[in-house]
Amino acid sequence: MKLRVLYFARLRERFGVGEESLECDGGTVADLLVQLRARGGAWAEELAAGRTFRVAVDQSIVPPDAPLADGAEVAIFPPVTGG
Amino acid sequence: MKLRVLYFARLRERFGVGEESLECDGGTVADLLVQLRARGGAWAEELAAGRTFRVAVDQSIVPPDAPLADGAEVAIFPPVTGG
Amino acid sequence: MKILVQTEAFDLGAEVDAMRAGRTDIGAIASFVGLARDMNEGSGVAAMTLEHYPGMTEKALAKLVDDANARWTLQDVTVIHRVGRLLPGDPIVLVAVASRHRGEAFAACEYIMDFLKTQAPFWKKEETPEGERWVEARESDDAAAARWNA
Amino acid sequence: MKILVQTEAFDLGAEVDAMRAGRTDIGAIASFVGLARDMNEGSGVAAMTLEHYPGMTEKALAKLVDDANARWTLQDVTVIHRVGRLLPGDPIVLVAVASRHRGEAFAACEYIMDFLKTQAPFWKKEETPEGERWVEARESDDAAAARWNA
Repeated sequence: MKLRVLYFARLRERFGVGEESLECDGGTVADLLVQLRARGGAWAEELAAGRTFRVAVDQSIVPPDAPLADGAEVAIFPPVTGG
Repeated sequence: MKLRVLYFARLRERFGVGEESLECDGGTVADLLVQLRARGGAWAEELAAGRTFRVAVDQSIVPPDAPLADGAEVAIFPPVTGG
Repeated sequence: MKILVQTEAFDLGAEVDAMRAGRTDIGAIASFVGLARDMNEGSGVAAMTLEHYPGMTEKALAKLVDDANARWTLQDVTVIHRVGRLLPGDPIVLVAVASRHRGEAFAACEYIMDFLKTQAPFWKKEETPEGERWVEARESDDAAAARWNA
Repeated sequence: MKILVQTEAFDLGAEVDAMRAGRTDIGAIASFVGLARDMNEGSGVAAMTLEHYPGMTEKALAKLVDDANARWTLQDVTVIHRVGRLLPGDPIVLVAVASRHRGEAFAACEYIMDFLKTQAPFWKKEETPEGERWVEARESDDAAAARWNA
Protein backbone atom coordinates (compact mmCIF):
# COMPACT_ATOMS: atom_id res chain seq x y z
CA MET A 1 0.00 0.00 0.00
CA LYS A 2 1.04 3.61 -0.48
CA LEU A 3 1.74 5.72 2.61
CA ARG A 4 2.63 9.34 3.28
CA VAL A 5 5.22 9.35 6.08
CA LEU A 6 6.17 12.45 8.09
CA TYR A 7 9.11 12.97 10.48
CA PHE A 8 9.39 15.73 13.06
CA ALA A 9 11.93 17.49 15.26
CA ARG A 10 15.06 15.52 16.11
CA LEU A 11 14.03 12.57 13.90
CA ARG A 12 13.43 14.85 10.92
CA GLU A 13 16.95 16.22 11.35
CA ARG A 14 18.58 12.82 11.89
CA PHE A 15 16.87 11.28 8.83
CA GLY A 16 17.42 14.39 6.72
CA VAL A 17 13.85 14.22 5.44
CA GLY A 18 10.57 15.72 6.67
CA GLU A 19 8.14 13.88 4.45
CA GLU A 20 8.14 11.06 1.90
CA SER A 21 5.75 8.82 0.01
CA LEU A 22 6.54 5.13 0.10
CA GLU A 23 5.19 1.68 -0.70
CA CYS A 24 4.77 -0.58 2.33
CA ASP A 25 4.12 -4.28 1.97
CA GLY A 26 3.14 -4.96 5.58
CA GLY A 27 -0.19 -4.07 7.11
CA THR A 28 0.81 -2.61 10.48
CA VAL A 29 2.93 0.14 11.99
CA ALA A 30 5.40 -2.54 13.15
CA ASP A 31 5.83 -3.71 9.53
CA LEU A 32 6.56 -0.15 8.41
CA LEU A 33 9.17 0.23 11.15
CA VAL A 34 10.93 -3.00 10.05
CA GLN A 35 11.07 -1.61 6.50
CA LEU A 36 12.49 1.76 7.67
CA ARG A 37 15.11 0.14 9.96
CA ALA A 38 16.36 -1.88 6.98
CA ARG A 39 17.65 1.40 5.52
CA GLY A 40 20.44 1.22 8.16
CA GLY A 41 22.34 4.20 9.59
CA ALA A 42 20.24 6.71 11.51
CA TRP A 43 17.07 4.76 10.57
CA ALA A 44 18.26 1.57 12.22
CA GLU A 45 19.60 3.46 15.20
CA GLU A 46 16.72 5.83 15.98
CA LEU A 47 13.92 3.31 15.33
CA ALA A 48 15.61 0.41 17.16
CA ALA A 49 13.54 -1.52 19.68
CA GLY A 50 13.96 0.20 23.05
CA ARG A 51 14.31 3.71 21.60
CA THR A 52 11.53 6.08 22.59
CA PHE A 53 9.50 7.57 19.76
CA ARG A 54 5.83 8.03 18.93
CA VAL A 55 3.84 6.99 15.87
CA ALA A 56 0.63 8.68 14.74
CA VAL A 57 -1.65 7.34 12.01
CA ASP A 58 -3.95 9.88 10.43
CA GLN A 59 -3.00 12.32 13.21
CA SER A 60 -3.77 10.13 16.23
CA ILE A 61 -1.08 8.44 18.31
CA VAL A 62 -1.27 4.63 17.95
CA PRO A 63 0.44 1.51 19.35
CA PRO A 64 2.97 -0.44 17.19
CA ASP A 65 0.44 -3.13 16.23
CA ALA A 66 -1.98 -0.56 14.78
CA PRO A 67 -3.16 -1.41 11.24
CA LEU A 68 -2.32 0.75 8.24
CA ALA A 69 -4.66 1.50 5.34
CA ASP A 70 -3.72 2.52 1.82
CA GLY A 71 -3.21 6.29 1.64
CA ALA A 72 -2.71 6.69 5.40
CA GLU A 73 -0.71 9.58 6.82
CA VAL A 74 1.87 8.16 9.23
CA ALA A 75 4.02 10.41 11.45
CA ILE A 76 7.05 9.34 13.48
CA PHE A 77 8.39 11.75 16.10
CA PRO A 78 10.10 12.07 19.51
CA PRO A 79 8.07 12.47 22.72
CA VAL A 80 6.48 15.92 22.63
CA THR A 81 7.92 18.90 24.53
CA GLY A 82 5.50 21.80 24.03
CA GLY A 83 3.74 23.99 26.54
CA MET B 1 -9.85 47.10 80.79
CA LYS B 2 -10.86 49.31 77.90
CA LEU B 3 -11.61 47.68 74.50
CA ARG B 4 -12.48 48.92 71.05
CA VAL B 5 -15.10 46.53 69.65
CA LEU B 6 -16.05 46.33 65.95
CA TYR B 7 -19.01 44.56 64.32
CA PHE B 8 -19.29 43.69 60.63
CA ALA B 9 -21.84 42.69 58.01
CA ARG B 10 -25.02 41.03 59.32
CA LEU B 11 -23.99 41.46 62.96
CA ARG B 12 -23.32 45.19 62.45
CA GLU B 13 -26.84 45.53 61.03
CA ARG B 14 -28.49 43.42 63.73
CA PHE B 15 -26.77 45.29 66.58
CA GLY B 16 -27.25 48.69 64.94
CA VAL B 17 -23.66 49.64 65.73
CA GLY B 18 -20.39 49.23 63.82
CA GLU B 19 -17.96 50.24 66.53
CA GLU B 20 -17.93 51.06 70.23
CA SER B 21 -15.54 51.54 73.11
CA LEU B 22 -16.36 49.65 76.28
CA GLU B 23 -15.03 48.61 79.66
CA CYS B 24 -14.67 44.88 80.14
CA ASP B 25 -14.05 43.32 83.54
CA GLY B 26 -13.11 39.85 82.34
CA GLY B 27 -9.81 38.89 80.79
CA THR B 28 -10.85 36.70 77.86
CA VAL B 29 -12.96 36.80 74.72
CA ALA B 30 -15.46 34.50 76.46
CA ASP B 31 -15.86 37.08 79.27
CA LEU B 32 -16.54 39.82 76.73
CA LEU B 33 -19.18 37.67 75.04
CA VAL B 34 -20.95 37.07 78.39
CA GLN B 35 -21.03 40.83 78.94
CA LEU B 36 -22.43 41.52 75.44
CA ARG B 37 -25.09 38.78 75.70
CA ALA B 38 -26.31 40.38 78.91
CA ARG B 39 -27.58 43.29 76.80
CA GLY B 40 -30.39 40.96 75.66
CA GLY B 41 -32.28 41.23 72.34
CA ALA B 42 -30.19 40.77 69.21
CA TRP B 43 -27.03 40.56 71.37
CA ALA B 44 -28.26 37.57 73.34
CA GLU B 45 -29.64 35.95 70.22
CA GLU B 46 -26.75 36.38 67.79
CA LEU B 47 -23.98 35.65 70.29
CA ALA B 48 -25.72 32.66 71.92
CA ALA B 49 -23.69 29.49 72.35
CA GLY B 50 -24.14 27.41 69.20
CA ARG B 51 -24.46 30.42 66.86
CA THR B 52 -21.67 30.68 64.32
CA PHE B 53 -19.58 33.83 64.42
CA ARG B 54 -15.89 34.73 64.43
CA VAL B 55 -13.88 36.84 66.86
CA ALA B 56 -10.64 38.61 65.94
CA VAL B 57 -8.33 40.27 68.47
CA ASP B 58 -5.97 42.86 67.04
CA GLN B 59 -6.95 41.68 63.56
CA SER B 60 -6.25 37.97 63.97
CA ILE B 61 -8.98 35.36 64.40
CA VAL B 62 -8.81 33.79 67.88
CA PRO B 63 -10.59 31.05 69.88
CA PRO B 64 -13.10 31.99 72.66
CA ASP B 65 -10.57 31.46 75.47
CA ALA B 66 -8.11 33.94 73.96
CA PRO B 67 -6.88 36.57 76.43
CA LEU B 68 -7.66 40.27 76.06
CA ALA B 69 -5.27 43.13 76.84
CA ASP B 70 -6.16 46.69 77.70
CA GLY B 71 -6.63 48.74 74.53
CA ALA B 72 -7.18 45.67 72.32
CA GLU B 73 -9.20 45.90 69.10
CA VAL B 74 -11.81 43.15 69.13
CA ALA B 75 -13.97 42.37 66.09
CA ILE B 76 -17.03 40.14 65.97
CA PHE B 77 -18.37 39.08 62.60
CA PRO B 78 -20.14 36.31 60.65
CA PRO B 79 -18.14 33.68 58.72
CA VAL B 80 -16.53 35.43 55.75
CA THR B 81 -17.94 35.27 52.23
CA GLY B 82 -15.49 37.09 49.96
CA GLY B 83 -13.71 35.98 46.83
CA MET C 1 4.22 40.75 46.24
CA LYS C 2 1.30 43.10 45.61
CA ILE C 3 -1.87 43.12 47.70
CA LEU C 4 -4.64 45.60 47.04
CA VAL C 5 -8.17 46.14 48.32
CA GLN C 6 -9.93 48.64 46.09
CA THR C 7 -13.29 49.74 44.69
CA GLU C 8 -11.97 50.19 41.13
CA ALA C 9 -11.83 47.45 38.51
CA PHE C 10 -8.50 45.71 37.89
CA ASP C 11 -6.81 44.73 34.64
CA LEU C 12 -5.69 41.08 34.52
CA GLY C 13 -3.50 41.57 31.46
CA ALA C 14 -1.73 44.60 32.95
CA GLU C 15 -1.14 42.83 36.29
CA VAL C 16 0.35 39.74 34.65
CA ASP C 17 2.45 41.90 32.30
CA ALA C 18 3.77 43.79 35.34
CA MET C 19 4.82 40.50 36.98
CA ARG C 20 6.87 39.40 34.01
CA ALA C 21 8.22 42.81 32.92
CA GLY C 22 12.00 42.73 32.55
CA ARG C 23 12.25 39.12 33.74
CA THR C 24 13.32 36.04 31.84
CA ASP C 25 13.33 33.54 34.72
CA ILE C 26 9.56 32.98 35.07
CA GLY C 27 8.24 29.75 33.55
CA ALA C 28 4.60 29.84 34.60
CA ILE C 29 1.94 32.33 35.64
CA ALA C 30 -1.30 30.86 36.96
CA SER C 31 -4.07 33.34 37.54
CA PHE C 32 -7.66 33.42 38.70
CA VAL C 33 -10.45 35.93 38.32
CA GLY C 34 -13.65 35.57 40.35
CA LEU C 35 -16.72 37.27 38.91
CA ALA C 36 -20.10 38.39 40.28
CA ARG C 37 -22.81 36.06 38.93
CA ASP C 38 -26.43 36.88 38.11
CA MET C 39 -27.71 33.88 40.10
CA ASN C 40 -26.99 32.46 43.56
CA GLU C 41 -28.88 29.89 45.62
CA GLY C 42 -31.65 29.88 43.02
CA SER C 43 -32.36 33.63 43.09
CA GLY C 44 -31.53 36.31 40.57
CA VAL C 45 -28.92 38.73 41.86
CA ALA C 46 -29.22 42.32 40.57
CA ALA C 47 -26.14 43.58 42.41
CA MET C 48 -23.95 42.86 45.41
CA THR C 49 -22.10 44.99 47.93
CA LEU C 50 -18.82 43.82 49.40
CA GLU C 51 -17.93 44.97 52.90
CA HIS C 52 -14.56 44.32 54.51
CA TYR C 53 -12.55 44.93 57.69
CA PRO C 54 -9.94 47.54 56.71
CA GLY C 55 -6.57 46.73 58.21
CA MET C 56 -7.33 43.10 58.99
CA THR C 57 -8.11 42.38 55.34
CA GLU C 58 -4.66 43.38 54.15
CA LYS C 59 -3.03 41.48 57.05
CA ALA C 60 -5.05 38.34 56.31
CA LEU C 61 -4.21 38.45 52.59
CA ALA C 62 -0.50 39.03 53.31
CA LYS C 63 -0.54 36.02 55.64
CA LEU C 64 -2.07 33.81 52.93
CA VAL C 65 0.64 34.89 50.51
CA ASP C 66 3.35 34.28 53.14
CA ASP C 67 1.92 30.81 53.78
CA ALA C 68 1.96 30.07 50.04
CA ASN C 69 5.55 31.31 49.78
CA ALA C 70 6.56 29.02 52.63
CA ARG C 71 4.91 26.06 50.94
CA TRP C 72 6.07 26.54 47.34
CA THR C 73 8.93 28.26 45.50
CA LEU C 74 7.22 31.28 44.01
CA GLN C 75 8.62 34.27 42.15
CA ASP C 76 5.80 36.78 42.57
CA VAL C 77 2.19 36.96 43.79
CA THR C 78 -0.50 39.56 43.16
CA VAL C 79 -3.82 39.62 45.00
CA ILE C 80 -6.45 42.29 44.29
CA HIS C 81 -9.92 42.21 45.88
CA ARG C 82 -12.63 44.72 45.14
CA VAL C 83 -15.10 46.12 47.67
CA GLY C 84 -18.23 48.23 47.30
CA ARG C 85 -21.17 47.69 44.97
CA LEU C 86 -20.67 45.33 42.03
CA LEU C 87 -22.94 44.21 39.19
CA PRO C 88 -23.26 40.71 37.67
CA GLY C 89 -20.32 40.12 35.33
CA ASP C 90 -18.03 42.44 37.30
CA PRO C 91 -14.67 40.95 38.35
CA ILE C 92 -14.38 40.66 42.16
CA VAL C 93 -11.00 39.13 42.86
CA LEU C 94 -7.72 38.52 41.06
CA VAL C 95 -4.95 36.16 42.19
CA ALA C 96 -1.86 35.71 40.00
CA VAL C 97 1.17 33.58 40.89
CA ALA C 98 4.49 33.39 39.04
CA SER C 99 6.85 30.45 39.47
CA ARG C 100 9.52 28.58 37.54
CA HIS C 101 7.24 25.55 37.27
CA ARG C 102 3.56 25.27 36.47
CA GLY C 103 2.65 22.81 39.22
CA GLU C 104 3.72 25.26 41.92
CA ALA C 105 2.01 28.22 40.25
CA PHE C 106 -1.29 26.34 39.93
CA ALA C 107 -1.19 24.96 43.47
CA ALA C 108 -0.32 28.28 45.10
CA CYS C 109 -2.97 30.18 43.12
CA GLU C 110 -5.70 27.73 44.13
CA TYR C 111 -4.42 27.61 47.73
CA ILE C 112 -4.60 31.39 48.05
CA MET C 113 -8.14 31.45 46.62
CA ASP C 114 -9.31 28.63 48.90
CA PHE C 115 -8.03 30.36 52.03
CA LEU C 116 -9.09 33.82 50.89
CA LYS C 117 -12.63 32.41 50.77
CA THR C 118 -12.49 31.21 54.36
CA GLN C 119 -9.98 33.54 56.07
CA ALA C 120 -10.10 37.03 54.60
CA PRO C 121 -12.71 39.33 56.21
CA PHE C 122 -15.00 40.14 53.29
CA TRP C 123 -18.79 39.84 53.33
CA LYS C 124 -21.22 39.93 50.42
CA LYS C 125 -24.72 41.32 50.53
CA GLU C 126 -26.89 40.54 47.50
CA GLU C 127 -29.81 42.46 46.03
CA THR C 128 -32.44 39.93 44.90
CA PRO C 129 -36.14 40.16 43.87
CA GLU C 130 -36.93 38.98 47.44
CA GLY C 131 -34.89 41.83 48.96
CA GLU C 132 -31.39 42.20 50.29
CA ARG C 133 -29.63 39.24 51.90
CA TRP C 134 -26.22 38.52 53.35
CA VAL C 135 -24.53 35.60 51.60
CA GLU C 136 -24.07 32.61 53.91
CA ALA C 137 -20.67 30.92 54.16
CA ARG C 138 -20.49 27.66 52.22
CA GLU C 139 -19.42 24.31 53.66
CA SER C 140 -17.88 23.53 50.27
CA ASP C 141 -15.48 26.45 50.80
CA ASP C 142 -14.45 25.09 54.21
CA ALA C 143 -13.89 21.69 52.59
CA ALA C 144 -11.79 23.23 49.81
CA ALA C 145 -9.52 24.91 52.37
CA ALA C 146 -9.38 21.84 54.62
CA ARG C 147 -7.99 19.56 51.88
CA TRP C 148 -4.67 21.50 51.94
CA ASN C 149 -4.03 20.14 55.43
CA ALA C 150 -4.55 16.52 54.38
CA MET D 1 -14.13 27.10 22.51
CA LYS D 2 -11.18 28.76 20.80
CA ILE D 3 -8.01 26.92 19.77
CA LEU D 4 -5.20 28.68 17.95
CA VAL D 5 -1.64 27.79 16.90
CA GLN D 6 0.16 30.94 15.84
CA THR D 7 3.53 32.66 15.60
CA GLU D 8 2.24 35.98 16.95
CA ALA D 9 2.10 36.92 20.64
CA PHE D 10 -1.28 36.63 22.43
CA ASP D 11 -2.97 39.01 24.86
CA LEU D 12 -4.11 37.32 28.08
CA GLY D 13 -6.29 40.25 29.15
CA ALA D 14 -8.02 40.48 25.77
CA GLU D 15 -8.65 36.71 25.66
CA VAL D 16 -10.18 36.63 29.14
CA ASP D 17 -12.22 39.76 28.41
CA ALA D 18 -13.55 38.08 25.26
CA MET D 19 -14.67 35.05 27.30
CA ARG D 20 -16.71 37.12 29.71
CA ALA D 21 -17.99 39.77 27.27
CA GLY D 22 -21.78 40.11 27.52
CA ARG D 23 -22.09 37.28 30.06
CA THR D 24 -23.18 37.45 33.67
CA ASP D 25 -23.24 33.70 34.41
CA ILE D 26 -19.48 33.07 34.73
CA GLY D 27 -18.19 32.79 38.30
CA ALA D 28 -14.56 31.85 37.73
CA ILE D 29 -11.88 32.14 35.06
CA ALA D 30 -8.66 30.21 35.72
CA SER D 31 -5.86 30.90 33.30
CA PHE D 32 -2.30 29.88 32.69
CA VAL D 33 0.55 31.41 30.72
CA GLY D 34 3.72 29.42 30.06
CA LEU D 35 6.83 31.46 29.32
CA ALA D 36 10.20 30.78 27.73
CA ARG D 37 12.92 30.79 30.43
CA ASP D 38 16.54 31.85 30.16
CA MET D 39 17.77 28.63 31.82
CA ASN D 40 17.00 24.93 31.34
CA GLU D 41 18.85 21.85 32.58
CA GLY D 42 21.64 24.07 33.89
CA SER D 43 22.39 25.86 30.61
CA GLY D 44 21.61 29.38 29.52
CA VAL D 45 19.01 29.49 26.75
CA ALA D 46 19.37 32.39 24.29
CA ALA D 47 16.30 31.45 22.24
CA MET D 48 14.10 28.50 21.34
CA THR D 49 12.27 27.39 18.23
CA LEU D 50 8.95 25.56 18.49
CA GLU D 51 8.07 23.10 15.76
CA HIS D 52 4.67 21.41 15.50
CA TYR D 53 2.65 18.98 13.36
CA PRO D 54 0.09 21.15 11.56
CA GLY D 55 -3.30 19.48 11.47
CA MET D 56 -2.60 17.00 14.26
CA THR D 57 -1.82 19.81 16.70
CA GLU D 58 -5.24 21.39 16.38
CA LYS D 59 -6.92 17.95 16.57
CA ALA D 60 -4.95 17.03 19.70
CA LEU D 61 -5.76 20.32 21.44
CA ALA D 62 -9.46 20.03 20.53
CA LYS D 63 -9.50 16.52 22.01
CA LEU D 64 -7.97 17.77 25.28
CA VAL D 65 -10.64 20.45 25.51
CA ASP D 66 -13.38 17.90 24.71
CA ASP D 67 -12.02 15.60 27.43
CA ALA D 68 -12.03 18.48 29.93
CA ASN D 69 -15.61 19.39 28.95
CA ALA D 70 -16.67 15.78 29.52
CA ARG D 71 -15.05 15.77 32.96
CA TRP D 72 -16.18 19.16 34.30
CA THR D 73 -18.99 21.65 33.68
CA LEU D 74 -17.23 24.42 31.80
CA GLN D 75 -18.57 27.54 30.13
CA ASP D 76 -15.72 28.36 27.76
CA VAL D 77 -12.14 27.33 27.02
CA THR D 78 -9.39 29.13 25.09
CA VAL D 79 -6.07 27.51 24.16
CA ILE D 80 -3.40 29.41 22.22
CA HIS D 81 0.04 27.93 21.53
CA ARG D 82 2.80 29.78 19.74
CA VAL D 83 5.28 28.25 17.29
CA GLY D 84 8.43 29.59 15.67
CA ARG D 85 11.38 31.31 17.34
CA LEU D 86 10.87 32.71 20.85
CA LEU D 87 13.14 34.58 23.25
CA PRO D 88 13.43 34.19 27.04
CA GLY D 89 10.49 35.95 28.67
CA ASP D 90 8.21 35.41 25.65
CA PRO D 91 4.83 33.80 26.39
CA ILE D 92 4.51 30.36 24.75
CA VAL D 93 1.10 29.02 25.71
CA LEU D 94 -2.19 30.33 27.10
CA VAL D 95 -5.00 28.23 28.58
CA ALA D 96 -8.07 29.96 30.02
CA VAL D 97 -11.14 28.17 31.40
CA ALA D 98 -14.44 29.74 32.45
CA SER D 99 -16.85 27.96 34.79
CA ARG D 100 -19.53 28.75 37.34
CA HIS D 101 -17.28 27.46 40.11
CA ARG D 102 -13.59 27.96 40.78
CA GLY D 103 -12.75 24.33 41.57
CA GLU D 104 -13.80 23.21 38.11
CA ALA D 105 -12.05 26.11 36.37
CA PHE D 106 -8.76 25.41 38.19
CA ALA D 107 -8.91 21.64 37.64
CA ALA D 108 -9.76 21.88 33.93
CA CYS D 109 -7.06 24.50 33.30
CA GLU D 110 -4.37 22.38 34.93
CA TYR D 111 -5.68 19.20 33.26
CA ILE D 112 -5.44 20.79 29.81
CA MET D 113 -1.91 22.01 30.50
CA ASP D 114 -0.78 18.62 31.84
CA PHE D 115 -2.06 16.76 28.78
CA LEU D 116 -0.94 19.44 26.34
CA LYS D 117 2.58 18.82 27.66
CA THR D 118 2.41 15.08 26.94
CA GLN D 119 -0.09 14.77 24.04
CA ALA D 120 0.09 17.80 21.74
CA PRO D 121 2.74 17.49 18.97
CA PHE D 122 5.06 20.42 19.72
CA TRP D 123 8.83 20.18 20.00
CA LYS D 124 11.28 22.72 21.39
CA LYS D 125 14.81 23.29 20.17
CA GLU D 126 16.98 25.50 22.37
CA GLU D 127 19.95 27.70 21.46
CA THR D 128 22.55 27.39 24.25
CA PRO D 129 26.23 28.35 24.59
CA GLU D 130 27.00 24.67 23.86
CA GLY D 131 25.00 24.77 20.63
CA GLU D 132 21.49 23.83 19.58
CA ARG D 133 19.68 21.00 21.35
CA TRP D 134 16.25 19.41 21.22
CA VAL D 135 14.52 19.52 24.61
CA GLU D 136 14.02 16.05 26.08
CA ALA D 137 10.59 15.02 27.37
CA ARG D 138 10.36 15.09 31.18
CA GLU D 139 9.23 12.21 33.35
CA SER D 140 7.69 14.79 35.69
CA ASP D 141 5.33 15.79 32.86
CA ASP D 142 4.25 12.18 32.35
CA ALA D 143 3.66 11.91 36.10
CA ALA D 144 1.60 15.12 36.11
CA ALA D 145 -0.66 13.75 33.37
CA ALA D 146 -0.86 10.27 34.92
CA ARG D 147 -2.26 11.53 38.23
CA TRP D 148 -5.56 12.51 36.51
CA ASN D 149 -6.25 8.81 35.95
CA ALA D 150 -5.78 7.94 39.62
